[in-house]
Amino acid sequence: MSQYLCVVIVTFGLLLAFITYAMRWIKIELCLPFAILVLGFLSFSATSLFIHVLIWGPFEYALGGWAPPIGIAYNVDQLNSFMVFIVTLVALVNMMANWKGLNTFLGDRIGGFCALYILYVSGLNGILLTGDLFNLYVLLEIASLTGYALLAIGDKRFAPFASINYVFLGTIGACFYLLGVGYLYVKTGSLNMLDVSRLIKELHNSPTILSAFMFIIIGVWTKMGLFPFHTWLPRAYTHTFGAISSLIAPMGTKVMAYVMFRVILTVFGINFVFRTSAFPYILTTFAVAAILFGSIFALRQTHLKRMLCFVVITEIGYLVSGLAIGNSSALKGSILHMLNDVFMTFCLFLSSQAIIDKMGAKIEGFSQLFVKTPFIAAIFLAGALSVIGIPPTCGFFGKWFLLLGAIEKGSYALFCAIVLSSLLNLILFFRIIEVAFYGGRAIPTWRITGEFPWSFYGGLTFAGLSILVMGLSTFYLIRFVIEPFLMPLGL
Amino acid sequence: MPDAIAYILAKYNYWMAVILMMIGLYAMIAKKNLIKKIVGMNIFQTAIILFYISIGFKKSGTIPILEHNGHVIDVAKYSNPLPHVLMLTAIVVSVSTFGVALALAIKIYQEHGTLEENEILSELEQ
Amino acid sequence: MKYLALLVVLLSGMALIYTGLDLPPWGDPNSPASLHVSPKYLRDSLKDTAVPNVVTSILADYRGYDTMFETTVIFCAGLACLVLLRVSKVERKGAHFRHKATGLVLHVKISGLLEHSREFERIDTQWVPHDIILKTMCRFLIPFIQLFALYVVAHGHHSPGGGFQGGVILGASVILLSISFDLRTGLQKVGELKIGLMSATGVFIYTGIGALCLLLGSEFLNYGILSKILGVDPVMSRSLGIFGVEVGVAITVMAVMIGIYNYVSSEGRLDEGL
Amino acid sequence: MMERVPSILPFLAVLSSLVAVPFILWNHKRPNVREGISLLAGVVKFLIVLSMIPGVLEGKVYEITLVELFENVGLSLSADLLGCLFALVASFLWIVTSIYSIGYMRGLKEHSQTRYYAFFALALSSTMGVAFAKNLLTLYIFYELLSLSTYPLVTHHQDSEARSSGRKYLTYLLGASVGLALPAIIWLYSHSNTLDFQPQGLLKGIYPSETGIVFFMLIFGFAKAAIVPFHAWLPAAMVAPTPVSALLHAVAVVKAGAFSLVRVILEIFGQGFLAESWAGPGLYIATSLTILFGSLMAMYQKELKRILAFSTVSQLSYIVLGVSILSPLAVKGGILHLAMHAFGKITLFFAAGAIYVAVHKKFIQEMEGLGRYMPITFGAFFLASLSIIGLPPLGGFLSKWNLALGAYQGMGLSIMGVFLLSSLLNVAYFIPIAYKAFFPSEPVKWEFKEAPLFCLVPMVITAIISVLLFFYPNPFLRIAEYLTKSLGG
Repeated sequence: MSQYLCVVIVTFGLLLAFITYAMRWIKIELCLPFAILVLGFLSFSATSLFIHVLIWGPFEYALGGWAPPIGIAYNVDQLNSFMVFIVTLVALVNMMANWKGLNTFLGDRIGGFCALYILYVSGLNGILLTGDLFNLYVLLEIASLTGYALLAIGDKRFAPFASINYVFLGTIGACFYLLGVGYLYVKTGSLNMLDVSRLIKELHNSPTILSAFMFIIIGVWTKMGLFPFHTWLPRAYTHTFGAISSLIAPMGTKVMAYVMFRVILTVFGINFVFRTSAFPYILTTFAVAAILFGSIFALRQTHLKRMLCFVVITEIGYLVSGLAIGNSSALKGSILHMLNDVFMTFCLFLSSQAIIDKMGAKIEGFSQLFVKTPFIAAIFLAGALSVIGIPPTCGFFGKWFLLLGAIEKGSYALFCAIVLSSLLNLILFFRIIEVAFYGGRAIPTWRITGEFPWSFYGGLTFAGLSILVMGLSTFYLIRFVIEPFLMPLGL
Repeated sequence: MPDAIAYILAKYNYWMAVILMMIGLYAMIAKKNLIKKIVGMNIFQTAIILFYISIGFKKSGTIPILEHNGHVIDVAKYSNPLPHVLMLTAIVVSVSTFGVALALAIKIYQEHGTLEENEILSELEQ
Repeated sequence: MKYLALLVVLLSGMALIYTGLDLPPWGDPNSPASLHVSPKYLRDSLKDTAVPNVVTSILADYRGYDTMFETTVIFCAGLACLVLLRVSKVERKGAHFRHKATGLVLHVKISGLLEHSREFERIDTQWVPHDIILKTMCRFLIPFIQLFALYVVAHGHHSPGGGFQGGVILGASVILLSISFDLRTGLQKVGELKIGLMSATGVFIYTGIGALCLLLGSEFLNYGILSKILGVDPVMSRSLGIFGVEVGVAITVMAVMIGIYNYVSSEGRLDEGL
Repeated sequence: MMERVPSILPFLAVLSSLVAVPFILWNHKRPNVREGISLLAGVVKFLIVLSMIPGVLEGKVYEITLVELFENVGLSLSADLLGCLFALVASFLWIVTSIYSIGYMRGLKEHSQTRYYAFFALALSSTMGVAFAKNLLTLYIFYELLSLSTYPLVTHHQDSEARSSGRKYLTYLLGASVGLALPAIIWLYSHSNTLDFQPQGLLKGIYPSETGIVFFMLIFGFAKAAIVPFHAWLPAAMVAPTPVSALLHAVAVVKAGAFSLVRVILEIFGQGFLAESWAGPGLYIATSLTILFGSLMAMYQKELKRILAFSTVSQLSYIVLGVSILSPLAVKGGILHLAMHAFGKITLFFAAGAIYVAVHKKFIQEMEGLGRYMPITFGAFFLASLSIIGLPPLGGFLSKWNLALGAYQGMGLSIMGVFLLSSLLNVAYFIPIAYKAFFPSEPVKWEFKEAPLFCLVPMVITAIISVLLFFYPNPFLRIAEYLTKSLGG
C-alpha cells in the first residue's frame, strides 16, 4: 500500500526545498537542475498517488497516528489527488520550459528562488490534500508567503508595490478564513472537516455557523480574486517575471477554488447554501458580476498580460457560478472547468510571455505574429479558443456542463452571462488574432527554433496538447474523478 | 434589561476583539502610508489571536499543565489548550507576514523614495 | 477611500456583532469548544506522551503536523526576505573608518585599504560614539539570556515554554548584540552562511524525524515507533520525539529571526545596520 | 432495414486530408510535391467515400465512436445516406477544385500558397466531419472547426478589405454558433439526454413551450445556411481567392450549413414538430423571404462573384424550405438540390475565376463581349446558369421540378409561387450576363484568350456533369429516394 505517498508529496517537497537552497553554497549552477529533479520526483509521486486512489479508492491518512478529530488527517480522494497531479506536473513543465530565462534573469538569487518555488508547490499540494481546517490555514499561509515573495520578483518599479497590495488583501482573506474557522470551533469544538460537517448538521440555524460560512467564503474569495475582491490580481500577475506568472496564475486561484468547493460542499453541504433563498441569489449576483466585469474589462486592456488577468477573473466567475446553480451538472461543470482552467491559463500565460519577449506587451504591436513565430502564436490561439469555448478544446466542456446545469435549474441570468462572456471573449481574442494575422506579407519562417530554447517549445507543446487531451477525456474525468467526489455528497 | 446588559457584558472578551479587528481593518483600507497599513494588518491579526485565546478560557480553570499526582484529571480545572496551540502557529504566521511585508516596503522605498500609497500610484501612472 | 473603509468596517462589524450574540459566554467551561476534543487531550496527554504541559504535547505531537508547517512558514519568511532584499554587490562607494587613538574619521573610497588595519576600525555612516555602560551590560546579559532560552526550550515539557519561545529568545540575544554594538559584530558571531544553514537544519530536523517514523514503518510523525531505535517504551519515545522537534523549531526560529533582522535593518547589504 | 456496422471508414475519410496537412507544410519549398499530395489526399478521400456507397445503399450505416464525451454522447461518426450524399459531392469536388487551384494560384502568382493548401485540406476534413457526424455535438464540433479553418482562406489576401470581411465572417459564423446554436444544443441535451440523430426526432413528441424558440436558435445559429438576417457574411466572404469561394462558398461551407439544417429539421426535431407548431410556418416565411431577397439582391450587384454569392443565399434556402415542407417530393427535391446546385454553382465560380485569371475582370459591365475571347468559359457559364435556373436538360431541373411539385402537394400554390418567382428572377440576372458576353452591343473580334488549362479542365468537367446529371441522376436520385423512404415520408 502506498498511502504514505500523500505525505511524501507535501513533506519531501519541504525537505528537498532546503537542500535545493543549500546547493547554493556548493555550486550555484546546481540549484536549478536539482529543483527540476525534485519537482520530477514530486510529480512522479503524485502520479503514483493518483493511480493508487483510482485503484484502491479514497482513504484517510492520520498523521502522527492520531485518528481525527484528535490529530490531523489527510483525506485523499480522486479529485484532490488529480489536482495534486496536475499542479505538480504543470509546475515541473513550467520550470523546465523556463530554465534558461530564469538563469539569466535571477543570477545568484536562483537558489532562494528554487526553494521558494518548491515550497509554493508543496504548500498548494498540502492545501489540496488536507482534511483539517486549521492545517489548511497554515498551508495557505505557506503558499501565500512564498507567493508574495515570488510575485515581487520582476519589474522593479511595479512588482513590489503590486505584491504588497496582495499581502494586505491576502492577509485579510486568510484572517477572515481563520475567523470563520474560529466560529466553527466555538460551536463544534472540532477542526476536522468531516467531524465538523457531522456536528453542524443540527446547528444549521445558528447565526454563528452562518457567520462562519460568510467569513470563510469571503476569505476564500479574496484569495481567489473573485470580483469585487480581485483588485490585487491584475497588478500582481502583470508585472511579475514571466515564469512566475505562468506558475501562479494557473494554480493559485484554482487551488483556492478547490478550497471553496471543499469547504462549502464537504463541511457545510450544498443544502446549507440552498437552505435559504438569499444565498443562491447572492452567489448568482457575484458570479454574474464577476463574469461580466472580467469580460468587459478585458476588452479595455491594451497590455496583453493584464488582459489575460481579466480573463482569469472571468474564469473565476465561472467557478463560482457552478456553486450558485448548485445542481449536479453545474457543479460538475465548475469542477471540470477548474481542472481545465489550470491548463488553459498555463497555456495562455506561457505563450504570452514569449510573445511579450518578442513583440512587446502592447496588443497593437503584434502584427505579423503568425509569420514571425507561427508555433507560439498557434499555441496562444489554442489557449484562446479554449477560453472562448470552441470544441474540442477543454474550455468548451466545462461551459457545456455549466450551461446544462443552468438550464436544468432555470437560472437564466447565469446562462445569459456565460453565453455573453463567451461572445465577448470571442471579440477579445480575435482582436488580437486579427492584428497578428495581418500587417504586411512576409515569407513565413517555419523554423521554430531561435531565441527560445528547445525546452520552451517543449513546454508550449505540452500546454497545447494538454488542452486537447483534457477536452477529449472529459467523459473519463467526470466518471472517475469528479463523480466520486460529488457522489458521497449526495449530488 | 439588566439581564440583557449582563448577557452582553458576559462576552466582553469578544467585543474587545471585535473593536480591535475593526481598528485594524480600517487602518488597512483607509490609511495611505504602507507602514501604517502593515501595522493595521498586525492589529487585525492580533485581534483574531485574542479572540481564539479567549475561547479557550474557563472561569475555574488554570493553565493546562497537569499535576503529577495520579488523581483523575478534572477537565474543568484546566483551560482549553487547543486554542493556545493554534495561536502559537498564528503568531508565527503573523510574524512571518510582517517580516515579508517589511521587506517589500523596503524594496518599494528603495525604488520610489516614499511609502505614501497615493504618491507611488501617481508616480507609476506617469 | 475613507468612506469605503468605513463601509467595509461597519458591514463586517455588524456581522461580527450579530454573531457575538450567539456565542457562549466568556469562560463557560461547558461551551462546545471545551467539551468535544479538548478534554481528550487533557485526560490522555500524560498517559500518551508523558508530557504534563498539554500545550506542548498538542503542539508537537497531536497536532505536530501543523507545527512542522509553522516552522516552514517562518523559514519561508526568511527565504522571502533573502530573495527580496539581498544584494550581493555592495554599491556603496567607500566606507568610514575611525582612528582608534585620536577619534579621527576617514571616508575611504578605495576598498581594502584600511579593512585589516589595527589602528582603524570601520564605523557606520551614521555613527554614535560608544556607550560603555550599554555595551558592558549587554555583554553581561547576553549569556544569561541565552541560558534562559535554552532552559525554556528544554523545560517546555513541564512549564510554559518550548521551541518557539526559546528560539525567539535566543534570536533576541543575538539581535541585542547587533543593536548594542553594530551589525558587523553580530555577523561575526553568527554569519550569513550559519543563519542559512541553521534555518534549514531546524526544519530538516523536524521533517527528518517525521520521515524517520515513516521509514520505520509507521505514520509520518508517529514518534511512538522511535522506541525501536531509542530503546525506550513508546510513551517515553513520544516525549523524546517531542523534545527533538522542539529543538529543531528553536534552531529555525532563532536563525530566521536573526536573518530577518539583518536583512531588513541593512536593506539586504549586510554591511551597516541600525 | 437499417443495419449498424462498426467501421473505421468514416474516420479514415475525415483523417485522409488531415494527415496530408503536415506533409503539405513539410514540402513548402516543392510546389509540385505539395500539390501532388493535395490531389492524392483528395483522390484517397473520394475513394473511401465511394467505397461506402454500395453498403449504404443496402441500408448499412458505418459507425465509429472515437471517444466518449458525455453520457450518451460521444465524438462519433456514422456514414448514413444523407451524410454519404454530401460527402460524395464535397470530396469529388475537392479533387476538381485542387486541379483548378493549381491553375488559379499559379496563374495569379498568389502568396502563401502552402498555407492555402494546408488550410484547404483542414477545411475538407472538417467538412467530412460535418457530413459523417453521428450526433449534434459532433456536428457542432466539426462545424466550428470548419469556420476556423476557413478563416485564413477567406482572408487570404490580408489587406484591409479582407480584414473587414474576415471580421464579418467570423462574427456571424462563430457568434451565431456560440451564442445561438450552442445554448439550443444544450437545451436539447437537457431535455432528451441524447443528441444522436434519429428519424423520429429527439424529443419524442413532447414539445415544451419554448421548443419553437430553440428551433429557431438552431436554424439561425447554423449561420452557414445564410438565412436572412444571418446572410451578410456570404457576400463578404467573396474577397477570398476564387477556388475558395468555389469549393467553400458554393459547396463545403454553405452546404455544411444547409446540411446541418436538414439534419436538425428531419432528425433532431422530427417531422412531427414542424407540422404541429408555429415553427413550421415561421420557417416557410423566413426561407421564402430569403429566397426572394437573395434573388432580388443578386439583380442589383455589379460584381460577378457577389451575384453568385446572393444567388447562393437564395438557393440554400431552396434546400431548407424543401426539406421543411415535408412532403416526400419536396424533401427529395431539397436533397437533390444539395448536389445539383453544388455542381452548377461551382462551375459558375470556376468561370468567374477563369475570367479573373485570364483578363483580370471582376465587374459584369466589363464582361461585354468577353464570350468571344473565352468561349469555353462562357459556354460553361451558360450551361451552369441554366442548371441553376432549373431548365432541362440540366441537373438543376430535376431538383427544382421536384421541389415545385412537392411544394404544390404540401403547401399549395403560395410556396410553389415563391419557387417559380425566384426562378424567373434567376433568369433575369443570369441570362443577360451570358447574352452580353456573346452578343455585345458593339461588335468585337473573335480571339482566343482563355485561362490556363488547369482552370479550364475542371470547369468543363463540372459543366458536363451538370448536363449528365439530368440524364443519369442515378446515384443522387437513388440516395434521395431511399432517404425519403427511410424517413417514412
